[in-house]
Amino acid sequence: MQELKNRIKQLMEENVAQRALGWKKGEFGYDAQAAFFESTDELDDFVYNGFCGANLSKYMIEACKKEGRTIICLKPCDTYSFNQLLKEHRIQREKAYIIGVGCKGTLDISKIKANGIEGIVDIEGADMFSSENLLKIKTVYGDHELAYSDALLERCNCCKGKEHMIFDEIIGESADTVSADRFEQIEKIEQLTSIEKFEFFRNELSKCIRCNACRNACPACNCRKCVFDSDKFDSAQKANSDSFEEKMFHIIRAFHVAGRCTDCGECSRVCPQNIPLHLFNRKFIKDINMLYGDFSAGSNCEENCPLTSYSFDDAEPGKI
Amino acid sequence: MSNREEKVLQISGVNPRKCMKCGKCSASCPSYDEMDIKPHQFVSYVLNGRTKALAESKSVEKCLACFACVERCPRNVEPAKIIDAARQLNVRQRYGDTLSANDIPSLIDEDTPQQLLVSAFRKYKR
Amino acid sequence: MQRIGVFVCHCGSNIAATVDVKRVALAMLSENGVVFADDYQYMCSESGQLKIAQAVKEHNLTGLVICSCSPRMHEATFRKAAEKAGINPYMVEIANIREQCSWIHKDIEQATQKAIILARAAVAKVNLNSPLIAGKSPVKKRALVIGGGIAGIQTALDIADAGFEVDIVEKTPSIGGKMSQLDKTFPTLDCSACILTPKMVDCAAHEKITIFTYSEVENVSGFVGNFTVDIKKKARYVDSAKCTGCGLCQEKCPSKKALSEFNCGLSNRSAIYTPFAQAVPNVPVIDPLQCIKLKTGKCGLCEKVCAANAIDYTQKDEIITREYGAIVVATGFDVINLDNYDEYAYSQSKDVITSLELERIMNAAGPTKGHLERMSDGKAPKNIVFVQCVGSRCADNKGKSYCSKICCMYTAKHAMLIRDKYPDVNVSVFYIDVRTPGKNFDEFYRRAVEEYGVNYIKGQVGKVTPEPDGSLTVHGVDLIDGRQVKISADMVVLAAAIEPNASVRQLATQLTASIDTNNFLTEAHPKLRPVESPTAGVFLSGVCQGPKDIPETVSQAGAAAAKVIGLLAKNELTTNPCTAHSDELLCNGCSACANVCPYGAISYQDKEVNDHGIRETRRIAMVNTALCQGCGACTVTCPSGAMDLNGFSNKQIIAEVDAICR
Amino acid sequence: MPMNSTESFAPKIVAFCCNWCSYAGADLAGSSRLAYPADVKIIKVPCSCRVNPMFILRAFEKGADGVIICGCHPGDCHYSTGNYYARRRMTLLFSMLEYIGIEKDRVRVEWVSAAEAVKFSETMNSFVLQIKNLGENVRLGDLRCKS
Repeated sequence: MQELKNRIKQLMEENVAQRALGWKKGEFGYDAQAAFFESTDELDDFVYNGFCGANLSKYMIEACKKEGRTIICLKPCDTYSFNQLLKEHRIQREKAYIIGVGCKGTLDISKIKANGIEGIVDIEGADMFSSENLLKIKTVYGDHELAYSDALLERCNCCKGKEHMIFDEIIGESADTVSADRFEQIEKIEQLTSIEKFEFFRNELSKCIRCNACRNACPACNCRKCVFDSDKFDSAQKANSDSFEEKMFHIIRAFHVAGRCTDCGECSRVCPQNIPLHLFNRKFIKDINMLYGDFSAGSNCEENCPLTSYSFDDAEPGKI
Repeated sequence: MSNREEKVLQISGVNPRKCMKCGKCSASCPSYDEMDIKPHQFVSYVLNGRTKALAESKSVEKCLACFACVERCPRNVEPAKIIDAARQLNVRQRYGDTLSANDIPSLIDEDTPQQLLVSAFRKYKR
Repeated sequence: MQRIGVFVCHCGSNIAATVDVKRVALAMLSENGVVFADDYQYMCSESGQLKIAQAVKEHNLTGLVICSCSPRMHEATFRKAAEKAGINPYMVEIANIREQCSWIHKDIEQATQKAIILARAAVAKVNLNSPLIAGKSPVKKRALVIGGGIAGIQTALDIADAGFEVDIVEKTPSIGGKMSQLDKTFPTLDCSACILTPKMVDCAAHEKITIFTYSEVENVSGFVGNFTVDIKKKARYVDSAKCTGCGLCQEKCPSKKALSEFNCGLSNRSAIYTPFAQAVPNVPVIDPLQCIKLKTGKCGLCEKVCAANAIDYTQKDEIITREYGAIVVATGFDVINLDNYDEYAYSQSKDVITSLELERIMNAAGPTKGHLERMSDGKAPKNIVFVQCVGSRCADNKGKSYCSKICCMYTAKHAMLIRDKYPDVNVSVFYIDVRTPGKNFDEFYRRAVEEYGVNYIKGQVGKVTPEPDGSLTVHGVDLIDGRQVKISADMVVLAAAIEPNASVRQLATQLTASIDTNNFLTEAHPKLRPVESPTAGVFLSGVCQGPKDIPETVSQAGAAAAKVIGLLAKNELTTNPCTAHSDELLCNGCSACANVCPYGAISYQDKEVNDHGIRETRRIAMVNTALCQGCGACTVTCPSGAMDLNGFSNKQIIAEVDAICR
Repeated sequence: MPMNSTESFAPKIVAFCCNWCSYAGADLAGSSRLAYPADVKIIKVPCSCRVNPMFILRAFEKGADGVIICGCHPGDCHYSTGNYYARRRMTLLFSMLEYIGIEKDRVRVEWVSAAEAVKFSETMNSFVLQIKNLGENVRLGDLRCKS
């Protein structure tokens, strides 16, 4: 991490960029958050460890409105979102200096807590650039140990790959974290009966409090104004209203990002109610791959989105 | 369509309705004069439910499997595959499956060259 | 707040017999915005329309709902009536209670209920309608014809005769196209040059026509009525204004090894050349790849012999920018490459030729001066075999899936001409089907068989083998006779498939005109709009749209011209106001909408916006309303709802949904 | 849904028809007097590609029991490509609805040309029957809170 920090400092001192976009340590050490570093002094708070799950790509939209260039730290999977934003003209390449940072998987604090670990004071071993696979967790009740690989976010278990799709330089190495099939869960749900599916999703979506965290974190949800906030469809609504709206919101949100979603998993990561929102997006990804050929949004800036293209012999609706 | 016709279509993988009756297969066939049913007629024999006659014809044994008809057919109909399927129909009816595919690996000598195996299958599969 | 009047039509008894029209009118009075409701025998009649006008006046109506027959029937009528009464015509909605209700239901109660719901939905929509004004855009009164073959020539002449300026862009040194290469034409057997060259000369002489030969379209921008086109005039190295067309330069040119394109490579031409004697313009070009002066700097013979001082080795390519109201594509065809058809030995023997090559051989101005000779040894052939459908009607990847349409007829023509001129030559034709739809076509083919004794054999050729003695063995089949046939021939003529000219792909992109899987340009409607491209202002003439013969090409060329004249005759175009528009405060500039727009109507601009006090420059989608046809594909692609469609807005449709489901 | 109630159950069905083919097909069904149930209410759209998934969900939210979208046959679109986009969008949307446990028979896409009056009427008849067999749409109604 020090190497990364030094490099950022150097780049800022050499005036290659005017600021950096990275992660700042939070209150508890496991709640690092996205932050702009406007001067080298501010870099003291810079961190990069397993808790830096936040995908910074979307912040680049803000950065592009600022003067000069911004250093942005992107994990391999974040680069897909960055590309997608580039493709949609939401950000400008020349406004960014991309440091591709190595990643050995990002951590899920709720998985740690699920092991009965409470009152966490400090967690050691979360460093991204160490090869150590052990988390040492200090709590007010004593010390615990947990394998790093056992505390990964679901998205890291079905990681898209170690390659950065776009970068100016790369610091650190990335590790293979794949241990599950990306579509296994989707297939499992598909096997359920109609009623079981409905019960499953009703149960999950009933938890939704319409806090919009998913929308705010999602790099594909980058509309200046969401349709659910505008009067364009007569669909503006306050949080947590009645009825069907949560289903409508999540289906439409998934539909709006279909073919653009890079499966970065931020929606599920930030959901305070732990709704597995990625199950919607991934279903679309699975369908698109099956029906229209493998497509990975953000792997490049050229390929046309499957929903804005077609072929003469596409599948008929409802017949798959 | 009867069972036999379906079987031939299934074995051959041919869609006889693609044929436009141009006769290029018959024009290309080196065994044409030896055959009682000509290559361009194969599809209509299958379509008209006369596969039995096709299977009993001389053509079954006269086709050299040179695939000139397959190569030149402008509609990708592949007549050679039809006649081969008719031939297989005969074989299967006469002998049944004499050898289970699963038994084959145990019968093969380690040192047998692959090429020999392939040509043996070609020659003796009927 | 709208003040809506609802008018329920009885349509005699067509509606009133099954729908309680009075109840429908009454029910509408309690709908939001409705201030007046009435029913009448025939709303579309003079007196019905008068009733509407009166009600508009008396009740100060701002919107109308007519419950009547289908809008496809009388929407235009009621819009006009509204306009007369002083209401914007787009403030009218029709509730279709005849085709969708009274005519298909028997139960009065049920039908009345449904009519009420349909009317309710229309009222809900009108509440959200806003007045729309059809836009106007000026029309540049000049047409561009791309391609100078018979299709382009005919289109240009017809447009020019109507009094409009036309430019022809032709990429070869002369207009004339494929027809100029033909010897005789079916089914009348008149000489192609005799009927074509007068038209070429007419073109050149017409004061309204400007011909750009040796030129290509470089760039197209704009839209119907207002295209701007960059034309690249390739360097000719000959000053067209000075050249007298004496031809001395061609005679003296020492470089004579180039293959003549006009003669299908069967003869040679000089480096400075006109493709053929009757070329229009009769101004040669210098082929820079062959010219000794341009390659080495030495020679300069043509310059020396040119009395008119027309040779200019320093000429450069030139870009001309011109404006047009309409563009006609007439890029024509080429014969397919026969590399995939090895079995016919086209590349192995000089005596296996295509039909177009035979045209040149038979032509008095061709490589053999019109004598039927073998290209290998100059001997007169005694046995000629024609093979039909070479590369046409192929479902494999080697050829084309379509029928090339002209081959059956020109082969009959060739066979007939040969038998007529050389009665001792045996002519056989292998065919799959003989297709002769067309006036006097079948009679023509029958004459070839009955009067001229051409031997038609139903069957295909499997293989052509060149023999050591120079003959060709044709292995074919006679399906009727049920035997294989082997013919020893001296010459084999292949009726090779035709395909759209290769340039059309790029051109289609430049014009945002769509092409099909075979690279033929797509019509706006296959039956009802066959000479228009779906892109407004772009028209199709000739084989670029699909295989066709000369009479058909000429009639299509005339049809395309008529469409162009109809367009250019207008001073202004009224644009459909039901077009898309983007809300600049919501647009993300993501380009998704432009990707799905079939008309290239959406472009992007960096525009300064004021978003509730925040001033910033944003990339914003702009819809060119002259191009937009109002399909709405963009509106659904737009995630933020910035893109919306006039007349079918998101809110309007949702209001209809709500009204129906209420 | 017990069978005997299908008789009395009058479903709410919204049909989106494109202006150029299907709406004209419906007109022809009308002038040919080819009956279909009054439960079907048609909304005219310029093209099937104008149908936003939000319209469909909105209809369900407001109590529709079935939604059907009709457009020109692929290849015949008046706007040349609109129905191709609609086809992809609806394929994905329908798959999603089924995935979250909405009966997939509540939605349908059918290509009906201006000449296919018989097909239009038959389609509507069969769709209404299909919805009647499914019964009232309860899963997309007011069900936010777990029962």
